[in-house]
Amino acid sequence: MKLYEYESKEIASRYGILVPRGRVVVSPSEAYSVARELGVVVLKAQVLVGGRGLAGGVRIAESPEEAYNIAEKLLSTSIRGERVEKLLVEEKVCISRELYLSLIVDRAARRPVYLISEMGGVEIEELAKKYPEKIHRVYVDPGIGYTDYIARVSLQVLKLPWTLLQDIANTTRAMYKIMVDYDAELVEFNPLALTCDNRLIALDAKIIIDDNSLYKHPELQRLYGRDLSEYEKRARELGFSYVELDGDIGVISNGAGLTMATMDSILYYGGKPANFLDIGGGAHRESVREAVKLMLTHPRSRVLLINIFGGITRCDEVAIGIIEAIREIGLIKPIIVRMLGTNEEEGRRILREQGIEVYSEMDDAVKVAVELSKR
Amino acid sequence: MKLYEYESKEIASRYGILVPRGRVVVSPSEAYSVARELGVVVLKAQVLVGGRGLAGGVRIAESPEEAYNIAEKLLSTSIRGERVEKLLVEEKVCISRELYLSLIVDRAARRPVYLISEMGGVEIEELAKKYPEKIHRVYVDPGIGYTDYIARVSLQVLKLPWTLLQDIANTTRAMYKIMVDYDAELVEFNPLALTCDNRLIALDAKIIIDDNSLYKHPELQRLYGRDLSEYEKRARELGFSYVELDGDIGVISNGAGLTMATMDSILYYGGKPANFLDIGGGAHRESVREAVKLMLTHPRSRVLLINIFGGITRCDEVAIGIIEAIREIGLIKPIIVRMLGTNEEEGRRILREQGIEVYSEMDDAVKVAVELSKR
Amino acid sequence: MGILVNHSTRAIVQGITGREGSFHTKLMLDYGTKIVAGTSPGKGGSYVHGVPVYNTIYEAVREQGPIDASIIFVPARFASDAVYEAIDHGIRVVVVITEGIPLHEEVKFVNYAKIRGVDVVGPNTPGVMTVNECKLGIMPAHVFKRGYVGLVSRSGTLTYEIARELSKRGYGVSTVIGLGGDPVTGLDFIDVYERFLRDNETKAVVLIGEIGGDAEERFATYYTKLTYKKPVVAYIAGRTAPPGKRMGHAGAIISMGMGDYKSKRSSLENADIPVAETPSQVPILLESVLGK
Amino acid sequence: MGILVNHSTRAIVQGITGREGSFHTKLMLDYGTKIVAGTSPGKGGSYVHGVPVYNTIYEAVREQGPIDASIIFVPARFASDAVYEAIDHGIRVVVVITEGIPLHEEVKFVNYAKIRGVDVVGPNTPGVMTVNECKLGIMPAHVFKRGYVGLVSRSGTLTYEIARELSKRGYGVSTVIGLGGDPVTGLDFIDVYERFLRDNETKAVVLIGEIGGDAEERFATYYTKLTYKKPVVAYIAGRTAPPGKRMGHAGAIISMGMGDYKSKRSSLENADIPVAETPSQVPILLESVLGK
Repeated sequence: MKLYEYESKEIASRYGILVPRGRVVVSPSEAYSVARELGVVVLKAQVLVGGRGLAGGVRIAESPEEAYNIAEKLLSTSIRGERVEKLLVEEKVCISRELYLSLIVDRAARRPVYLISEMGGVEIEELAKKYPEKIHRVYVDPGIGYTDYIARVSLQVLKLPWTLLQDIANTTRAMYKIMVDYDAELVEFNPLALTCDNRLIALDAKIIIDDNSLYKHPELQRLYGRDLSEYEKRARELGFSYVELDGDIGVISNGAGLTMATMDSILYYGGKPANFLDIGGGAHRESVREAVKLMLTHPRSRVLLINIFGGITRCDEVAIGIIEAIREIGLIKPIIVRMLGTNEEEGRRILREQGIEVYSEMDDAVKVAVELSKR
Repeated sequence: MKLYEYESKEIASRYGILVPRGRVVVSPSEAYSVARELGVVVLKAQVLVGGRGLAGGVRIAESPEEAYNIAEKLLSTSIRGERVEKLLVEEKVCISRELYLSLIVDRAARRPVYLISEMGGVEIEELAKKYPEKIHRVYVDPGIGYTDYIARVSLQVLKLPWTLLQDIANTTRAMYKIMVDYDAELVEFNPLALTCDNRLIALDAKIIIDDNSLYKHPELQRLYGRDLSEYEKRARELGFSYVELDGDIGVISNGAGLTMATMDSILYYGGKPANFLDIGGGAHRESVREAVKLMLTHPRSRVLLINIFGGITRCDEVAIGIIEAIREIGLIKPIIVRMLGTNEEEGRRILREQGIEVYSEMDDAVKVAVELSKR
Repeated sequence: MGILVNHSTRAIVQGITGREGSFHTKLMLDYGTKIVAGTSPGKGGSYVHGVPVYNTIYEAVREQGPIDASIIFVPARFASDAVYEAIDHGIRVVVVITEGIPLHEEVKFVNYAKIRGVDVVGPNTPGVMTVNECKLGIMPAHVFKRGYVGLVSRSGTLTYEIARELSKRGYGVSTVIGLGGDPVTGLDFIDVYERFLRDNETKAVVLIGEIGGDAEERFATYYTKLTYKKPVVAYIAGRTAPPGKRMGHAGAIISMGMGDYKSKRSSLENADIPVAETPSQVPILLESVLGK
Repeated sequence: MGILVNHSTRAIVQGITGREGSFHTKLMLDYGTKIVAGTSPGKGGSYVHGVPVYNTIYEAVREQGPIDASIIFVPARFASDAVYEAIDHGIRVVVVITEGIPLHEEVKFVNYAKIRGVDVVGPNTPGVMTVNECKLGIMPAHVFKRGYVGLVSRSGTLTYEIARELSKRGYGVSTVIGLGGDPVTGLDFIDVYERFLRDNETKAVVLIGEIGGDAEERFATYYTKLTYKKPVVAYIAGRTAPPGKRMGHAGAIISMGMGDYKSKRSSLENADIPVAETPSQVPILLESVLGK
């Protein structure tokens, strides 16, 4: 789960990392009063999607009036589909250099790693592609944890003066502590800035919490799902993995890999999937029914493709779930079913009685769904 | 540094381990009033030496009067040379079985290890010699720390009922936490008892803190050295490693191994060392002077043997230190010097001027010292 | 032959009395897996489908002798402890079915296992199965026929789908392994491929990847450098997945600019590993690399 | 030959600008040790006895290339960090002179090193020296003559004493190693003896033990089981030490009933390892086992 910039900064600040003075606001008049207090300010849209800067979500205001106007504008927009509901209004800090510092879990090495670069302010993905040699990595053994030399190496890689050793050490140590205390996957300061008066300050901050650890952090667990669309939220409440896409073929499948493969096959045969919906392993008729109801009423999808590979999942249960959903909602759009495995014959019979054809081969089912979506 | 039983129990209790109700007393009348409150009590002499039980340091009192009398007796005795200044007066607990549970750092495996045995109440050293198969070991990886299965294994080894899983888990988990929080070398409950009403209780507790970690625990550091004799304290204050022995040849040497080898050679040639005094590496005249003064005035030693292998330590500095000590105190007992290494000639000259012969070979010096001690 | 587990593997089921544990113990026994013991704290002394249940592995090993492999069904909060218990009692292959284990716990036990030379399959895996010999997992056994294709996958049902496509075309499987759907797993494609290289029975490998992470890219780099190699065919799921969204698996998230479909596909193709467009294409590509 | 370090060993001094570090750097250089760099945070850019000083090993390796060995003089509170810095930058032999490092920190870094195949000499050691080739330590060099006796010890000055006795009788030393005076050390007698076994130059080993722990007993057990062995002669200090008292070294404490003189001596003698009564007897016993 991603935290907002202002939340990440609150945590960072509690761990002794310097951040610009500022406040979160939800209205232009609040922005006005913060600006009157702080002088020249930066207004930053609080969204969880990336690329905020390029999308115009970060603006400078020289006066309280300007802050008011910018806030009014920002609070009425969306950035990459995400509505802007809060702004972080911060003092504008005089900076001499922008640095990059993060701590992430490296999948390949199976350990936390510090990524350190003197080229801050750019997205790390871009940096990694263009100047991989400009990113220094320091791996941390999970059994040992943070060790002090990491600060000294960071200082040197960032070409900071030796007088800042304690400052950088406070930062690198705090990052590790945040990762451990909050079960974070990522703790990132980009840019971490060197100010004109030689201090280190986190101009931006990003913390991502491991979803599997949320149960250890009830205060964060409550926030879980807040970045989901209404539709995604409903699906999650029903216990499904769900992601909204922009096509017109609704997809229900079991297993993340097979669901993605179904979506991909739709694309391969010329169609566009409307969503990702994984009902998981061993689903019963009730959950199938709810999934089908959800996708029958899904506004964008014109056809519904159900692809079930029955192992633990029983095909007759799936069939009954489908029939029940149709009974409640009506067959308001074509349903293409592909089913295989346990109790396949019985499932096939149940659906055929209702006039629904069952395919054995995934390719056949996908092709028909694509064709129907184009009618 | 060893903690007293009552201190160890205070810590254990703070970590949720059940200990008998009781109080520390320093006078018979206090013992009387604790006994009046608790009924039948156990009075336990608080000393740091081992073998307290066999030496009569643990006694049961059926009445407050008896408690008074026992306390009066115990508080006027010494146990293996250590004066009894405090008693722990505890309720007598009804117990059904005595168990053994400890967590120590295993030198060979270089890891913490739980020692678990259903035969509690005996000293572990004795148990290890007589019934090594009765001690179960569970090693802990220092990078991973405590894991819950340790509790389940402990429960089975101790043949406890499954209803006590949470109790034993609280105990084993707390032991590891105590080891980490206090930098302990040893956390031992012997016996850990199963009470008549099926509870686990630590009847005795022993915690030893790693001396090198004391700086992290200022509250404990202040107590450091309290188990030393007056003489040992003075030596430590001067910065020497010092141990009191019962012979009559005073020993000053540099390096722990060489100092012990000097003592051992004294024994080999028929004498008895009075002490262990290691002045350490690179000692200057001042510390040599203080060491020599200390041993010149040491009441039991009749002869002083100084054995210096000069590497970093300079022989002329040693010689000057000796001379200065003699000037202050007087040559009130024979001093035998063996010196080798850096600036050996100069040191030899300085001492010879004062009529002190310098030996090159350790054996020769030791033999002479032994001979003189017998005159 | 086959890798990791075989007909002589003596296995234990951790969490055998739970719903999942008990259900799959039955299926694994039916398959012929030698399950010599199960654990369930507090339930020692009972039996599940004829398998003796112990309170601890300590006790199980004492009663049953050394155990080679474990399969873990215990809930996420207790799973790490189960892994340590298995490793510390000499078990060399640990299959972690459990989903939802905290990331940093996984990081710790996966490193712990690696240092001790223990193979962790998963977490969040359908398991491992050497066809007709030993099944330590939850996969539907009937879709796998015995043969000379090694199957290694980050997915569950998709693997069964592809195994079925292979069967239809007459290809059988030596061993099938689910690496697990989490960002950090005990084994990766390289680890498993190295075992397949040493397995005389396996002649080709099918690699089933998905978006997220860079395991496929690293495999491609590794594969390019090999002098002795067996042919590989791949399928990658997630071409249509948007960045920044978790696609069911915690591991299947494209973030930090890493792990998108394009990058994986081009890496593999540059390493001369053909990538199928649909599951049904996998056996066709296999035919081409095997030169039929 | 000799073990652990030799004439081609490229070494770094961690804590080179301190009083001890600087003093011994001079002596080690005089001995011919190849010290290519030193570290001292914040003092990078300066020189100590002609050796370039860096802020970090990261920088030292970047400027000077790979480094084989390190000797650590930094204060106890910073010593663990120095060990990790050395190991994490590819250094394979780490000599920790520092005394007074917290026990649990030692336990951690000693395990860390072992897993990575790094040799930690110490902590609280006089160091290691292959005579006339490389000295990474603080021992007075002049008492050691080159020869075929391997010297391994838990002590400092006592080792010099015995080396001098050996020299007097015409015996020289291949490599001398101080294991360190703390309860937990990186190497033990067995580790070092195994190296001496593989060293063509070393024909016999002198083992200098002391009370506390069971390293000598374990060595005796190990030695008994060897089929190929080189003769060993031992000296054990502490016959007159009382139980429960710390004799200078933190490791030299007899407690938990382990590690008294009698137990060590009888274990060694039962393994056919003669134990000298005084340092001067060591060369005499050596003569007897070498069959002169």
